[in-house]
Amino acid sequence: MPTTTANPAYKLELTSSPHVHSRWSTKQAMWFVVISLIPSLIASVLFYGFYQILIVLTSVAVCVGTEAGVKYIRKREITVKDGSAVITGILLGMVLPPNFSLVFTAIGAVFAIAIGKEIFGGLGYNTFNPALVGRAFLQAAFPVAMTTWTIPAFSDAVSKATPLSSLKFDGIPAAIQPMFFGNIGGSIGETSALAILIGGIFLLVFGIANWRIPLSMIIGILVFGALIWLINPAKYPDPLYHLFSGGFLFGAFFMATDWVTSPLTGKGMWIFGLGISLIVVVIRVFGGLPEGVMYAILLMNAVVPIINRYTKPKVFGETK
Amino acid sequence: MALEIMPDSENIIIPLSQHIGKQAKPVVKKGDAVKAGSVIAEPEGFVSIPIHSSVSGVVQKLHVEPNTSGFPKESILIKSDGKDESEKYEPLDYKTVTAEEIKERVRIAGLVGQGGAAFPTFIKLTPPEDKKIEYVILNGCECEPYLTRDYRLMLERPVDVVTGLSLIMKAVGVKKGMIGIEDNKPEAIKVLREAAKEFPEITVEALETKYPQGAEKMLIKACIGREVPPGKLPLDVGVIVQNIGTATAIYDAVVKGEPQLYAALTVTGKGITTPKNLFVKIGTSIQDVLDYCGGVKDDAMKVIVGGPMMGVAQFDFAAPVMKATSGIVVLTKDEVNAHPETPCLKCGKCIEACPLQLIPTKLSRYSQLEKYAEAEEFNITTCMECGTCTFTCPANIPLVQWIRLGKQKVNELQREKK
Amino acid sequence: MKKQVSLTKEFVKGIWEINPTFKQLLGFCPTLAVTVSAMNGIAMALATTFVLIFSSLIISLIRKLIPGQVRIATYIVIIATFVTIVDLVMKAKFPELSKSLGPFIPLIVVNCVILGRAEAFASKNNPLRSFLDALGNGLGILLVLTVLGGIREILGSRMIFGAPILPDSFEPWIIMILPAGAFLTLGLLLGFSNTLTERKKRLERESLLNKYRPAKAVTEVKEGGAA
Amino acid sequence: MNLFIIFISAAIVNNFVLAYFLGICPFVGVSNKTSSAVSMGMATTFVMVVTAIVSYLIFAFVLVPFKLEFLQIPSFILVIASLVQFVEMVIKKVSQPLYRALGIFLPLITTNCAILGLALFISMREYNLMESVVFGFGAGVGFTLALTLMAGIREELELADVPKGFQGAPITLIVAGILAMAFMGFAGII
Amino acid sequence: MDITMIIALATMGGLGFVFAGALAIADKKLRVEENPLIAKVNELLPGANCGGCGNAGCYDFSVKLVEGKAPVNGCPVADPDNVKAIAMLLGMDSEGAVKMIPRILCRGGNSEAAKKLADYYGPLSCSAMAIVSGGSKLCFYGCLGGGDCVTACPFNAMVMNENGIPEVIEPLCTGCGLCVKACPRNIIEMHPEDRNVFVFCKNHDDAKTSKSLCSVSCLGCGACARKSDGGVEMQNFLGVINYDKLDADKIQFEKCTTGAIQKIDVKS
Amino acid sequence: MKTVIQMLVVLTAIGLISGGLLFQISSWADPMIAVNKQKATEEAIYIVQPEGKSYEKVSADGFEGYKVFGGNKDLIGYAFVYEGNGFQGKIRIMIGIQPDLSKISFIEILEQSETPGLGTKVTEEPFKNKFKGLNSKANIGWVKEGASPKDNEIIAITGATISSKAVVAIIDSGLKKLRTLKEGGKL
Repeated sequence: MPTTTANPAYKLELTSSPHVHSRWSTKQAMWFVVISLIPSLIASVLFYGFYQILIVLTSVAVCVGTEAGVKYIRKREITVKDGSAVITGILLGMVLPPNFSLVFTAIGAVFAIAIGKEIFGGLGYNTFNPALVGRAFLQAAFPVAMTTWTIPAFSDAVSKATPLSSLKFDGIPAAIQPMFFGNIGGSIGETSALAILIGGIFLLVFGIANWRIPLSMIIGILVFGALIWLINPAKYPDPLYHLFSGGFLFGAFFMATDWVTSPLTGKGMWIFGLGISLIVVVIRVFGGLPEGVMYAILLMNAVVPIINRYTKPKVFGETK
Repeated sequence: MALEIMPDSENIIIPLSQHIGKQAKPVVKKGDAVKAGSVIAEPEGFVSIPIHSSVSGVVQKLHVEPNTSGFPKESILIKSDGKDESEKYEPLDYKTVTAEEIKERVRIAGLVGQGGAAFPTFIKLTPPEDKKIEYVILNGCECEPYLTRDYRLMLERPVDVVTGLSLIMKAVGVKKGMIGIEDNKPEAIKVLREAAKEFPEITVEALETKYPQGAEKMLIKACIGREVPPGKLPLDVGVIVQNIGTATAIYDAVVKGEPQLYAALTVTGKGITTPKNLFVKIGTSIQDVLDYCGGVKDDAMKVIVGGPMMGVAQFDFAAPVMKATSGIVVLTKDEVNAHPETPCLKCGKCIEACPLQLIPTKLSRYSQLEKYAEAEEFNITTCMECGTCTFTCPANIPLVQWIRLGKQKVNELQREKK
Repeated sequence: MKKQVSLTKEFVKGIWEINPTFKQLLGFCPTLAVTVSAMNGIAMALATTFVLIFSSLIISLIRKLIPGQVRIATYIVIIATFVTIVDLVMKAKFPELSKSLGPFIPLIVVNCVILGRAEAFASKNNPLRSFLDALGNGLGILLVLTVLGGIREILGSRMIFGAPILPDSFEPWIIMILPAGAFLTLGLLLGFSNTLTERKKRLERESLLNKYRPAKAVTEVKEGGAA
Repeated sequence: MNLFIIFISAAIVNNFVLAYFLGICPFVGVSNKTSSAVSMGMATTFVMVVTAIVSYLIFAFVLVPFKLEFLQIPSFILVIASLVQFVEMVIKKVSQPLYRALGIFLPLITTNCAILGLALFISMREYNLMESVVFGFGAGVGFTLALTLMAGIREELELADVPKGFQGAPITLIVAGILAMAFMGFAGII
Repeated sequence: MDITMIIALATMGGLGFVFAGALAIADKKLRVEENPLIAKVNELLPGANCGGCGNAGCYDFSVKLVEGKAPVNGCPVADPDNVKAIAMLLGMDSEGAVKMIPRILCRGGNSEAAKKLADYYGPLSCSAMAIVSGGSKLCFYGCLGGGDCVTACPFNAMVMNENGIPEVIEPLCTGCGLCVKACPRNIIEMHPEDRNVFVFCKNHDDAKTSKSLCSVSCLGCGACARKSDGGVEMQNFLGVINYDKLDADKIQFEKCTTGAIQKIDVKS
Repeated sequence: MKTVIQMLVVLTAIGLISGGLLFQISSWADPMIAVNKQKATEEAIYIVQPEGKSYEKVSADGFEGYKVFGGNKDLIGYAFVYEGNGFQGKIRIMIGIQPDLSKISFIEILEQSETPGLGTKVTEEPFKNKFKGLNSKANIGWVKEGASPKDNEIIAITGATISSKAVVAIIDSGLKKLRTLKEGGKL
């Protein structure tokens, strides 16, 4: 075999085809998600004060630290720069109640990253949304602290309770309008529907979140909510109440759309979104808990492998 | 960039295997004088074709030489004498020629498909008896981005293209011919419609512009709405697909009596000094072609034979241009735009992108973990390696490479089972 | 065929080497269910050990009388009898404990550890060995249940054996005494124990590698640089 | 309505695997392939329904009238074991395809504590025959549900980079833990 | 005697009787015959289910053994004592149960073999490299250094050394041969443990070419073959050892300029 | 045939031995278990009626309760067990009440399966103490933390509202039942 034609002016690369790539990278997408969360963060500061920033920062710092630590122990490349731990940190921080204890936040963050993500092999392999795993852990570990709410800054309300818990336990519904702007009790990030929509639409426009998931969830909650409401309008909340209260919108735009833990195919995403809505309505209406978005998403996360299996697209030209 | 003819190089390397199938058997020895068009290797077996010398000169030696496939192949080295003497077959009139004559001419002229796979054309023109063929479709969509040689061929030789198609239709005995062209080439559509007036049974279809519209299966879907089932050929849905380059080559072989001596190719990319469309003598080294185009710029990062999506990256520029070579692309770092590989986030973009509706991310992971049974279950062998998934993948996973490996292993396992 | 191992070894192996929970992956149900506190774990382990020892002994004694086809049935009846005895005795003498272990005492019957040891060991070995094996395995169970119960009790209710050991400022992690906490704790313990085993194996391999580098060339070789 | 509540409670809210820790061994053992998980789940459901009927009959018509409650454990387990073995043999004789799909899992079920647990729950909660059947069916469905979900997840995890020591049983338990947390959302529905 | 006691006795005794009876009938009527030998053989096999024997697992192999469809030394992993025991069970002879060891017949590591002008980027797996213009080394016959054999080894008996060439940790090796299958370049071969002469090269290029590719390749000069009486034959520029005729003393190892043919020190 | 006989004999024998053995053990244990049960009930009665010295079982319409007497055999109240659904399962409560049913003396949770650490707070003294002396002339009720309760209301536990509610509801319906019985003169 002959020698190579030497040409030292440039160094060539030998790779498999294709030889060109699109502009998008995982890292970019991750930081876009971070940006999309900023409106909600601003809203939370507006309504609950600067302490909330501290919660989010604690959560982010501990998440990043935990990820780096686990990678170090496992002797893997430390990949915190990809932004995924930052997102988990922000998301976790934003689903906690305002003025939550920083120590608990840190415990939740460690759990979210270590058990929710790294134990499955890290980014891309986790079955469940890590931030929600962290929150579910906190909810189960410190239920009292997790259901202690704060009265927002501009509200003249006496009740600290969230719209859903005041409805469930006292039978008093809240008005839609403050729920939309966020001037009402709730978690740090999920209080203002408006801020969530701004961030969510930003994600949709850039194609980072798949539109099918939020859309199917919203359609689902309106339909299932309406069905229940029509049975007894006096007893059950109307569908819009379902839509704007609690963490539904936040979950729809930022939690359920997580690439890793949502289905692969369009059809699967519809099933996923509708399933979440159904579980949310069931838990809210029949369950002992006022809110169920977190559980609904976690449960559907668990179903995703099965959904993927049965929504495998029909291969081109296949007749069946 | 009009097509221009590149002058002969001095040293020509002609590989004995430029097609799918059995390697041809050399019939010349060191010191033999040959003319352009002389047969220097005869076919061996059914799926094989003769090889012609592309220049007049003297045979130097038979040796294993580098090849654009990346793997060295047995080749014949010819030193050009610059006289450019040639041998031709007898020209035939396209109006009176019979189907058998066309097929025989295509066989002895050593034509191969220009779409990339380099399948001997005469076999494609001889479909099995039990398959009823209704259409011949000519692929006027460029197979790959960056390449423009089919476009130039259509613009510059519209009549030859259409006549070539009519010859194919005659050879196969088909009444309907179609040329599918992406709608971003209105010029080509116009001139071909003009040229096709002579042949009422030939229509020109404007197709949506998207990659990989030029892939057989996609083209058939776009033109006549039929889907080729996995593991089947276009023949099974009554279609034969041919490339524009093949049509002109058939025209040359039948009407002009010329065997395939040239490859029409595009030399392009940000890394080349002057991009060109060229007719290059088969056997010319890539180095010579690049030099003819003013050489490679210093920020070049990859030299690819074929298109950027499915071509082969080169490490040895001594490798020669072959019959099915459609382009040489020199890419810079900016164009390659490779990020480091990160884990799959299951974003589903590859699934959305896959023209065959496969699940590339799973296929590649199964292949990587050597779970070939699962890979087979997920139709890994259907993949045509068009590269769209890897192009789209935000995690920059070499999906196609893994899938290609998986396909290879699955095929091996299937053969073992039999 | 099997080489006879020493009696001590027969006893010791059950504690760690073939620990029923960590190595044989058997008997998860009671392990998870009753370990809300260390005390419960110990009680459950003792009850299980009692059944394990006596059923092993009896089975070993009559192993030659039992026809193969009714082997399992016979074992189950023997085990069930002892379990009922434990259940009745506990109800009579320790009503409090019996209440907190709830319905899990009867389920000792289907604890795969007991049937597993009966099938794998007692049916093939003499009573002395069966007794030692059962005792060892019982201690293995005791170890795991105590540790698991201890961890869950400390984190979940700030106490160990009912006595507070963490300061009041420590907010107990309620999840630890819930089912989820049981799964997580056992999963993590199991994972860490496996990781330790893996590590040990890796170190052994490394030392082997250093000891036995592959066959070295006898003839001298000229080492050349790159061409 | 009462029957419906019993069903939902057994299948989801008080899932045998995730809330009562019953049947963990097969849950960890047979959950690595979706297909076998579904078969195992169906076989278990079948055995559960049969067990529910039989143990109800024994308890109500033999043990209680003769004041033999203390024979509960041995008699239940003996009946279950013989029943399962008998069913296995019958299936094997009657239909080979059915045997291949369900039968091979039957021996595993004998020592599944979920079955004995079911029988004991029925006697403890004093269900009547209909309630027992529904309870057995619900518990079976719940078991199948948990098993199938876990199998789906584990098939995905086959492709993941799980730390070596955590592969297999440990990661299964941890996933079960997270699932148990998620199922807590249904608390209070009954 | 208490009436309850009698009922208790009757219940349990009756259940036992009925159960035993049912089982006895079922055993007679529904029995599926299985050769008891299979279970015994299966017990002697290692139970690793590695598939090294080419069957679907140890049990499958033992079925075939009993049916006489598989050779008694077909299991590459079983320890010799057990092989003997199986052979005795089956009334066979356990001939030729010599331990096989994989030998890596390439020494062209990172420091010896020349690189391509273009560097390979992509997955570090030999078979994945091989399909992209054959990896990063110029030699198309030698080790790619991707470590597929190391990954394939179920017993962790292989490592990549610092020079990018795999090594076998012999005490851990069971001779299952999975590394041989994993190598896309076929440079790993199974040899009986006591063979000690090998040509550590697979390059068929002519002397000039192969010399330019790698400093330790076999040039095909034939110096070793000259006085070996057929122990070494030259085939297409490569020395091939014919182990039937080999006499290590007749080979002039010192004449090999690249050290491609060597006698190694084997542990007995 | 020999194996069949062996099978029958062995399994029957094992069954017989098991049955016999268990009978013996159970006839030894049963009285003790009954005593334990008795003791537990007794303890609970004296917890909810601390001044009680003796009691007498009364039953009517399938309802079982106890008349509790003080030191000099005077009726100091009733004690009865009532159960209902809690957050996750059944809750059984022993309720002690004044003879005229005007005030609750005390309560004791006998059985529950509430969320540990949260719902289980209903078994703890601070919660149970809220029922001490609660006006039970009419229905009893509950309010949330922060609100001020009337004399027939208790404050629910934060984070365990549902369990608190359930306990109140169970006691309330038990009281209703008792009242109807009393009015019917059946006690």
